[in-house]
Amino acid sequence: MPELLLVCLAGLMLSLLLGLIRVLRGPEAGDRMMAAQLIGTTGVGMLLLLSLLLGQPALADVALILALLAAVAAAAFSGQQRETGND
Amino acid sequence: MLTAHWLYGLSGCLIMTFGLRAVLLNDSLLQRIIALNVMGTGVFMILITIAYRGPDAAPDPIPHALVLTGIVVAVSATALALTLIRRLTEEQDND
Amino acid sequence: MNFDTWLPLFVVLSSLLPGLVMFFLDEGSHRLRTVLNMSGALLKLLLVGVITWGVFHQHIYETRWTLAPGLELVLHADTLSVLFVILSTVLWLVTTVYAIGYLEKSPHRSRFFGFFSVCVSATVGLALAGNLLTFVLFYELLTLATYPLVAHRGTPEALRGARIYLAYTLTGGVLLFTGTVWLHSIAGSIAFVEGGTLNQLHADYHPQLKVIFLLMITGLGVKAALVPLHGWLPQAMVAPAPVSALLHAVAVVKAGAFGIIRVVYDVYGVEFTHELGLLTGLGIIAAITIIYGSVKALSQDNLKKRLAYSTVSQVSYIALGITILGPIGTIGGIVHLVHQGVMKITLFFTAGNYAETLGIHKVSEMDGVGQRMPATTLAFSIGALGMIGIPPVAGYVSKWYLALGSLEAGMAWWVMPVLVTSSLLNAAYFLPILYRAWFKQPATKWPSEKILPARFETQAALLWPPLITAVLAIAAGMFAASPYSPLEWASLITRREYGL
Amino acid sequence: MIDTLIWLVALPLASALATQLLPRYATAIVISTAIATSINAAALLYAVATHGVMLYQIGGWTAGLGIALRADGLSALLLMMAAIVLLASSIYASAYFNDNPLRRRFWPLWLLLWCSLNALLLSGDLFNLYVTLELLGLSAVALASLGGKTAALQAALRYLLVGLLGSMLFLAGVTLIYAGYGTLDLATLSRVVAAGPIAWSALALMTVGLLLKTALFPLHFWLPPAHGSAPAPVSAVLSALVVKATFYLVMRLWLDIFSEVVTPQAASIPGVLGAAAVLWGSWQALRAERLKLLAAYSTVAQLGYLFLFFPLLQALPAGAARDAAMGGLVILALTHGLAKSGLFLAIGIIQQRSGHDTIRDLDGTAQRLPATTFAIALSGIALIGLPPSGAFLGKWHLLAAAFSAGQWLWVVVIMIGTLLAAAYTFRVLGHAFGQQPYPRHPVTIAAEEWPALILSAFATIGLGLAGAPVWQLLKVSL
Amino acid sequence: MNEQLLILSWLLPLLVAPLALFNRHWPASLAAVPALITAFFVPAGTVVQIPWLFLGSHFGLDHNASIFLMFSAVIWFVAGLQAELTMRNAPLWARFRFFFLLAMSGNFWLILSQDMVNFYLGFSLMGLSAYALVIHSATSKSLFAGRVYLIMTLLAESALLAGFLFIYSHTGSLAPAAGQLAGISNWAIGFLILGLGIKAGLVFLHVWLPLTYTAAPIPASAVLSGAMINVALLGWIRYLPVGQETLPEWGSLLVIAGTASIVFGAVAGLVQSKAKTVLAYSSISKMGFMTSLIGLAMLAPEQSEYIVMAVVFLAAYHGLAKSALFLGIGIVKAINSKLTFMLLLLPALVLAAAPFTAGSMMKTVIRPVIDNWQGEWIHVLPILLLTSSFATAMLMVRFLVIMSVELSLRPKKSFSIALPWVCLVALLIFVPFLLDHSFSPVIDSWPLAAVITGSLLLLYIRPPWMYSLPGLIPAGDLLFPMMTLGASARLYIRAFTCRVNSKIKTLICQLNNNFRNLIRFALSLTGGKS
Amino acid sequence: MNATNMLFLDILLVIALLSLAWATLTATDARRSVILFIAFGLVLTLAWARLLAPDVALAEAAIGAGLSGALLLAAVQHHPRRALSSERQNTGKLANEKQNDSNPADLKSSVAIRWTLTLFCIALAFVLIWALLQALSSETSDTLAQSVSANLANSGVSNPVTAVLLNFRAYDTLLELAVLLTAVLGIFALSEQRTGYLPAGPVFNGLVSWLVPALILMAGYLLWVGAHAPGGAFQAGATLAAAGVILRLAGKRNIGLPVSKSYLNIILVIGSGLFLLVGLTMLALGRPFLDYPPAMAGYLILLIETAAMISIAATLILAFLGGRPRNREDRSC
Repeated sequence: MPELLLVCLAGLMLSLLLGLIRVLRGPEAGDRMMAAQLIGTTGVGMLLLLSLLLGQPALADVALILALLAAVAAAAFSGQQRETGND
Repeated sequence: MLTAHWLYGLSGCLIMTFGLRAVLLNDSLLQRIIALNVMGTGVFMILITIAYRGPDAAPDPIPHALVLTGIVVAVSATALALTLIRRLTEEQDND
Repeated sequence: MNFDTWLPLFVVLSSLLPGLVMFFLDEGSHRLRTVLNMSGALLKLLLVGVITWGVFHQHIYETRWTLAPGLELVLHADTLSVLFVILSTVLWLVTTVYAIGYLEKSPHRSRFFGFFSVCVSATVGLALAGNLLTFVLFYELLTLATYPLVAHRGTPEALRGARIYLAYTLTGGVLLFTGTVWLHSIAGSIAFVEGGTLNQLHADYHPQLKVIFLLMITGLGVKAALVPLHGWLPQAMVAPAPVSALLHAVAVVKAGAFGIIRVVYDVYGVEFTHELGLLTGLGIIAAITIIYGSVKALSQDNLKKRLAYSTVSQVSYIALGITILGPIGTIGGIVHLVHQGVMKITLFFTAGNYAETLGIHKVSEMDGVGQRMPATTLAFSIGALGMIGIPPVAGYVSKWYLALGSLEAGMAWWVMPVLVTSSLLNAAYFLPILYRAWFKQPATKWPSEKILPARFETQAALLWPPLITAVLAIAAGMFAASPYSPLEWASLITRREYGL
Repeated sequence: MIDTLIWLVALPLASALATQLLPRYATAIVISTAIATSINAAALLYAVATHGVMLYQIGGWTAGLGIALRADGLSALLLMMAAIVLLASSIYASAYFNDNPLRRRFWPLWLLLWCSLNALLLSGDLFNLYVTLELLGLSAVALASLGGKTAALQAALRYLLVGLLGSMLFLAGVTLIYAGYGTLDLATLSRVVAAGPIAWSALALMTVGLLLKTALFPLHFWLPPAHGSAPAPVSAVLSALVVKATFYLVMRLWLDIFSEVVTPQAASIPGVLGAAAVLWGSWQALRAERLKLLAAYSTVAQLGYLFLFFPLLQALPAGAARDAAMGGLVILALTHGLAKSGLFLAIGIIQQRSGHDTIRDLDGTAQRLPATTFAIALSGIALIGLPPSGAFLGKWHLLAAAFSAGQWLWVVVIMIGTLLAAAYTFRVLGHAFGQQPYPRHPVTIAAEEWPALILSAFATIGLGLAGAPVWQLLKVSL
Repeated sequence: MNEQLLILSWLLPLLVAPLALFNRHWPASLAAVPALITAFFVPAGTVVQIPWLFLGSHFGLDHNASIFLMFSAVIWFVAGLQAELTMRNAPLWARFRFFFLLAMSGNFWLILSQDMVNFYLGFSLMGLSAYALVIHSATSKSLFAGRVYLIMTLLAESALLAGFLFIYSHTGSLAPAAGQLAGISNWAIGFLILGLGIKAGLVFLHVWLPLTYTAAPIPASAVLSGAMINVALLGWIRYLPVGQETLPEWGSLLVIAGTASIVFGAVAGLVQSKAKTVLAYSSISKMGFMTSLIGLAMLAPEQSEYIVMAVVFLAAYHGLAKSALFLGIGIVKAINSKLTFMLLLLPALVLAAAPFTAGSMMKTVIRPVIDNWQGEWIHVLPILLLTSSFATAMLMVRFLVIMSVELSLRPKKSFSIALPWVCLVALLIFVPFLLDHSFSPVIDSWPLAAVITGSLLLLYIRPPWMYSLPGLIPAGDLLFPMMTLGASARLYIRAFTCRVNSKIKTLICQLNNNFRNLIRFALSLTGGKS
Repeated sequence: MNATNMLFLDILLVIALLSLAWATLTATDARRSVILFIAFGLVLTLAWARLLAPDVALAEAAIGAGLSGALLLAAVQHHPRRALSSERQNTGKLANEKQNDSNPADLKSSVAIRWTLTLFCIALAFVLIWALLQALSSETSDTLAQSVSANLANSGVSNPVTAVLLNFRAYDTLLELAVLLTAVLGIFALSEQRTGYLPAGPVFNGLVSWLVPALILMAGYLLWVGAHAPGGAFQAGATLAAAGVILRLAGKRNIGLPVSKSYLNIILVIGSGLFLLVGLTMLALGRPFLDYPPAMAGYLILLIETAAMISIAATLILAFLGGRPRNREDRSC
C-alpha cells in the first residue's frame, strides 16, 4: 500500500513540478493562475497522500480547506466586473 | 540534526533574505508588501523547522502557535497596507 | 529643617513666584502687577537684609536639594554671594520702579515683568549657588529668561539682537557646562569653598585642569563680555531700557564676572590658578578687553551702544582684579562688581529717559539736553564721572585698589598703563557727552518729545531711579571706608578668601 | 496590588472596545480611562519603589510556558511617562477633535495604542513583545494616517512598511533565540544567554528591527514625514512614546539581557550612529521649513543622544558611575518624551489657529498664543538640554560618562548637537516673537493649551528638579 | 569750632553751588568767607579725621596750607566779587557761578586735605570745574582751549593718581608724614612731576596754559593763574620727598625744566599781542622759577626748609599779583581812566619785584638760602633769580604796552565795579608791610632796577618795532606742530588699518564662500537639496 | 515512509518554494507577483504539512493561499496602474511638501546602493544560516515542549497548539485579536467601502451556491475540532471570511454583515471583548488574569474561540471590502 501511495506521490510531485514551471514561466497571467490552480489541486492530492503516509488525519482537513480556498482565489482572480459606480 | 532541518532551515533563511532584499529594493508598494509577507514566511519556516522533531516525534507545539499568531498578524498588516495604498491612489487621482 | 535652611531658597522664590504669577495676569491688571512686583522686591530686600546680617555674623544659610546621585542643588549664602545678592536686589527694586514707568501703556507687560522677575531670580540664584552645578543651572536660566526681554519689542532688529545674544551666550553655556561636567568627573562634586580645593588633585590632572579652566572661562567670558566674546552685548542693546539697565549692565555681565570670581577663587583657588599659570592669560585678555571696549565706545554715536562698549570695558576690571594676585587686587575686582553696577545702571536709566522722553538715541542728538532734563543729566554725569574714576563717585575706589593691587603684585608695569589709558579713554567718550548735554545749545526740536503732564522733566517713575542710583554711586564712593560700604564688604570677602 | 500590571493593559483595551461600541460616550470613557490608567501607573511606580520588581504570571502559568508581565524601575518609569503624556494628550485631543467626525475613529485606536504601549513595556516574553510591537505599529500607523492628506497617507504607508520590516527582523531574532535557547522568557534568557553566533546574530537582527522602528540614523528616513503629517496628538505620542517604546526594548536587550554578549566594538556602533543622528537630525531640524518637520527631525536627533550612552555604558564598569549614567539615559528619554509631546501639542494649536505651521510665517505667535509659545519655549529648553530640564541632568551624565570613559569624541558631538538644538529652537521662538498686529484677547481653549504647557513644564522643571527618584527607581531592575 | 571751619571752608562752596543755579542775586563769592576765616584765624596744626569718608579722610591745616589757603581764599573772594559785579547780566551767569564755586571748593579742599584721596578729589574737582569756566564764552577758540585744557588736566590727574598709588604702596598710608616719603620709588616722583608739572605749566607740558588763560573770562583767568596753578607747588612740597633725601637726577631735571620755562615763557610771552596771553606766559616763566627752586631743594635737602619757605612766599605773592593783573585787565577795559591804569601798574611792579614793592621781599626770602648754601649749585640760584626777574620785568612791560592801547578805546563805566580789585591791589602793596615788620625795601639789584626803568621809558616812547613782533609764536606755541604731527600720524595709521581691514574682509569672505561650497557639496552627497 | 522518499519531496518542495519566492519577488509586474505569491502559498501549505504542522498548514491554506491572495488580487485589479507605480513617482507628486530627507527612492536608483544592499542581504543570509545551524545542532533543552504536554491535561483542550494559543499563551492571542481589530479600525478610518461588484452571472452563482455553504460548514467544523485536533478559531474565521469573499465577488453588497454600525461594532469587538471579559472575570474570581478553572477551561476556550471566529471572519471580510459596508441608501445618493 505505501508503495502505491509513494508512486502516486511521485506522480503528483511531477505534476507539481510542471505546474511550477508553468507558473514561473507564464507567459500570461491567466497561464500562471491556471498553473497555480494546478498546484493547488496537486497539493490537495499530496496532502491527502501525506495524511495517510504520515499518519496525520488532520491533513485531510487541510486538503479540504485548500480545495475550497483555492477556489476562492480562483474566483477572485477571474475578476468579477466591478460596478461602475461612484468610484 | 535532521536533513529536513538542513533543507528547510536553509530555505527559510534564504526566503527571508530574498524577502528582505525585495523589501529594500523594490519600487512597487504592492510588491514590497508581498515581499514582507514572503519574508515573514521565511521566518515562519525557520520556526516550523525548529519545531520539527523528526517524522515520528511530536513536534514542539509552541512554534506552531507562534506561527499561527504571526500569520494572523501578517494578514492584518497586509490588509491595512493594501487599504492604505488604495486610499493613497485615490487621493492622488483626486489631486 | 528650619528657617535658616530655607532662607536662600526663599530669596530666590521671592522674585520667582511673583514672576510666574505675572505671566498669567491679564494685560490690563496693571495695579495687581505693580503690587506683585513691588512686594516681591521689598520682600526680597528684607530677606536679603536678614541674610546679610547673618552672614556677617557667621551664620550658615544653606538649602540643599538632590537632583541626582552626586548632583546637588546647593544655595548657600557666603560673603561673596551676599554682595552680589544685595546688588541685584537693590537694583531690582529700583529697576522695577523704573520699568513700571518706562513700559507704561506698552503691550505685553505681563510677559515682560514675568521674565524680568525670572531673570532676577536667576541672578540671585547664581549668586547664591553653592556649587558649580547650581551655578551653571542658574546661569543658563538667566540666558533663557533674558532672551524674551531682548526680543521683547519684536522688531527685526530686536529679534536679530536676541539671536546674536543667544548664539553667544548659549555657546558659552555649553562650554561652561562641558567644563563643569569634566571637572565633576575628575574631582567629584565641586562646592564653592573659599580658597578652592583643586590644588589637592594629583599633578597628572593638571593638564586637564588647564583645559577645563579654559573651557569655563570661555563660557563665563561670553557673559562677562571678554573680547573677543563680547559681540552680543552691543547688539542686545535693542532691548527696552530697563533690560539694558539691569540685565546687561548688571545681571548678565556680572553673572559672567561673578562666575570667573567663583571659578578662580572658590574652585581652583587663586594661588593654584596662578601655579597653573592661568592668571596671566586671563589678565591679558581682561586688559585687552578694557582697552578695546573703550576704544570702540569712542566711535559709537548710539548712546546705548556707547554705554554697552563701556560696559564691555568696565566689566573686565573685575576680571583684571581677579588676576591680580593678592588681597588688594581682589578687593578692587570684587568691589567693582558693585560699583560698576550702580554706576552703569544709572547711565542706562538716564539713557532710557532720554529715549523715552525726548526720543534721543544718539549722542549727536544730545545737545543741550541738560537744560531740558537737568536732573536726568545730572545723574548721567555722576555715572559718567564715576566711570572715569573721578571721586567722589564710586569708580575711583575700584581703580585705586586695582592699581594698588597691581603694585603689590608687581604687575603694575602693565596694569597701570591699562588703567590710566582706560580712564583717559573713558573720559574721552564720556566727557564729550557731558559737554554736549550741559554746554551746547539745544536743537530747536527734540527727535520725538512726549508731552507729559508730569511736574518734572519726565515721569516720576523714570526720574527717581536714576537719581537714587546716582546717589548710591556717590555714597559708595564717599563712604567707602565706612563699615557697611561695598568696599568694606569686599574686604571682608577677601579676608575670608585669603584666610586672613 | 499586583493586578496593577494587568490592568494597565486590560483597561485601555477594554476602553478601546467600549469606545468602539459606544462612540457617543467616547470622550468620557477615554478621559476616565486615562485618569484611571495614570493612577494605575503611579501605583505601579510606587509599588516598584517599595516592593521591587513586580512579576505577574498570566493564566497562572510559570513564565516560559506562559507569559509573564514584569515591571522594574525602568519600565515603571516609562509607563508613568506614557500615562502622563497620554493623559495630557487625551485631554488635548478631546478639544482638538472637537467636532471632527474623525474622533469616532480616533478614540479606539488611541486606546489600543496605549494598551500596546503598556503591554510592550510590561512584557516579559520575546514573542509577546513581537505581538505588542505589531499592535503598536499598526495602531500608530492607523492614527498617523488620520491626517488624511496625501502626505499623511504616504508617510503612514512608509511607516507601516518600515514597522513591519522592523518587527519581522525582530521576529527573526526571536526565532533564533528560540532555536538556540529554547525559551522566550526574558528572565530565563538573560540567565542562559552566552556569547556566540546565535546570541550575536539574534541580537543583531532584533536590534536592527528595533532601530528601524526607533528611527536611528540612517534608518530614520520614515520618521519626519510620518510624525510631521499626523494629527497633533498623534504626532505627540508617536514622537514621545512610540519610538521610546522600541528604544526601551533596545535598551533592555543591550544593557540588560545581552549585556554579557555585547562587546565594546559592537557598542560603539549605536554610539556612532547616535552621533550621526544627533548631528544630522539637528541640522535638518535647523533647515526645516515647517514646525512639525522640525520637531520630527529633532526627535531623530534626540534619539541619537540616547544611543550615545551605549558605548559609554558598555565601557563603564558596573558601579556608581554606570548607575548614574544609566539614570542619565533614562531621564533624558523621559524628558524628551514629555517635552516633545508638549511641543507637538503646541504646534498643533498653532496649526489649528493659523492654518499652517510654516516657521517663516509664525510672526506674532507669541502675542496671539502666549501660553502655547511658552510651551514651545519650555519644551525647547528641554530639547536643548538647558537647566533646569531633566535633559540637563541627562546630558550631564552623558558628558560625565564620556569623560570617565575617556571617550572624548562624544563630548564634541554633544556640544555641537546642543548648539544646533538651541539654534533650531530659537529660530522658531525668534519668529514667534516677531511683531504683528494681534488681537487683545486671544482665543484660548484651556483643554488645548494647558496639556501642552504642563507637559513641557513637567519636562523642563519637574524632571529637572525632582528627577532624583529616577535613579532610586532604576536600582530596582530585573 | 576750628574743625568745623576747616570742613566748612571747602564744603560751603560745594553746598551752595547748586543753589547758585537757582538764585542769581546773592553774591556767591561769600562762600569763600569760611576759608578766609580759617586761613587767618584757625591755628595751624588743626586736624580733622573723618574715617568713614572715602578711604578714610584726614583734613588739617599746616603752616604751608595756611598760607596757600590765605592767598587762595583772597583771590577767590575778590575774583568772585568782581565776577558778580561785571558778569551778572551776562548769559550763562548761573552756570559760571556754579562751576566757579565748584572749582573754589576743589581748591580749598585740596589745600585742606591731608590725605591723598581728598587731595586728588579736590584736584580733579577743581580741574574739571575749571573746564566749564574756560569754555564759558563758547567761542570756537575757547572750546578748543577747553579741549586742550581738559585733555591735559585728565592726563595730569591720571599721573597724579598713579604717583599717589606708588606713594601709598610704599608708605601704606593715605596721609604719609614727610618722613615716610623717603625712599619712594622713582615712578612716584616721575608721576608727581608729570602730573603737577602739567598744572604748573612746565615747559612742554604748558601748551594748555596760554590758550586757557586767554580764552577764559577774566575772573576765571584770575583764579586759574592766581590760585589754581599754585596747587602744583603745594602738591610737590607735600608729596615729593623734599628735604628727606638727595635726589640729584630729579632735582637737576626740575632745575633745568624750570629754567627752560623761565626762558621760554619770557621769549614766547614777549611776542604775544594779547594782554592775557602775555600774563599767561609770564605765569609759565614765574612757575618755572619756583619749579627750579623745588629742584634745588631736592638737590640740597638741608636747604629745603628755606627753599620751601621761599616757594610758599613766592607762590603767594605771585598768585595775588597775577590775579590782580588779570582782574585789572577787566577793570581797565571797563573803566578807561588813567587812574585804573596806574593802579594796574602796581601789581605789575610787584610781580617784577620792583624796589619798594612787596616783590622785592623775594630777596629777603631767598637770602638765607644763599647764605647757608653749601653745595655746588650755589651759583645757579642768583642766575635764576636774575633771569626770572628780568624775564618778568620784560613781560610786564609788554603787558603794559598792550594795555596802554586799550586806554583810548573804552567807554567809561562806574568806578564802583573796581572796588574789590582796588582792595586787592591795596592788599598786595601793604600787607607785606603789615605782616613783616622787619621788612625793608632794599635796592640791591641795580640791574633789575635799570631794566625796569628802561622799560618804563619804553612804555612811554612806544617804539614801532614793538608792534611788529606779535604773531611770531601763537598762543599755545608747541601745541600746533605737535598737532600737525599727530594728525599726520593718525592719517597714516588709519590708512594702514584700512588696508589691513579690507584684506581681512576679503579673506573672511573667501572663507565664507569656501565653507558654503563645502556644505553644498556635502549636501549633494547626502542627497539633500540645498 | 522512508527518508529517501521524503528527501525527494523535500527537495522538490524546497526548490519550488525558493524559485517561487524568488520569482514572486523579482516579477516585473505586480499582478504576476500576486499570482506567484498565491502559488507560493499553496506549496507552502504542503511544506507545513510535510513538517507535521497541520495547524499551520490549515491557516496557511485558508489565509496565506486563500485570503491574502484574494486581498492582493483585489488590490491589483482595482488599481492596475497605480498599485504598481513606484513610490518615487508618488513622492514626486508632493510638490509642496519639501523633502529635506534623502529620498529612499533616490537611494534605490543608485546601482552602488543596490549592490551594497544585496551584498548585505547575502551576508545576512550566511550569518543567519550559520547561527541557525549552530542552534539546531546544539542540544537545546526541550523543556518547554515537555511542559506543554505536561500541562496539556489542565488546559481544557487536547490539541497542544490550541492549548498554547488559547491557554498557555492566551495573552498573545488576546493581543493578536487586538491587532486584528486595530487593522480593521485603521481600514475604517481610511475609507468607506469600496465600489462593489456587479451581480454575478449564473456560473458564478452556481459556484457561490455550493461553495458558501461548504465554507460555512467547514468553518464550524474547524472551530469544533480545534479543541482536540488541528483547527481553531483562526482557521475557522478565515474559512468563514472566504465565504464572505465569495459572496462579495458575487455582488452581494453586505455579505450578510449587518449594516447597522452598532451591530457591526459588536461583531468586530466581540472576539477580543469576550476574551478580555473572560480574563477579567478570572480576576474577579480571585485568579490571575486568564487563568481558567481547569474544569471550565474547555468550555471557556470554545466560547472564546467562537467569539473570536466571528470577529476574525468579520475583520477579514471587511479587510477585503476595504472599509465599512455601506447601505443602499448611501449608494443612491
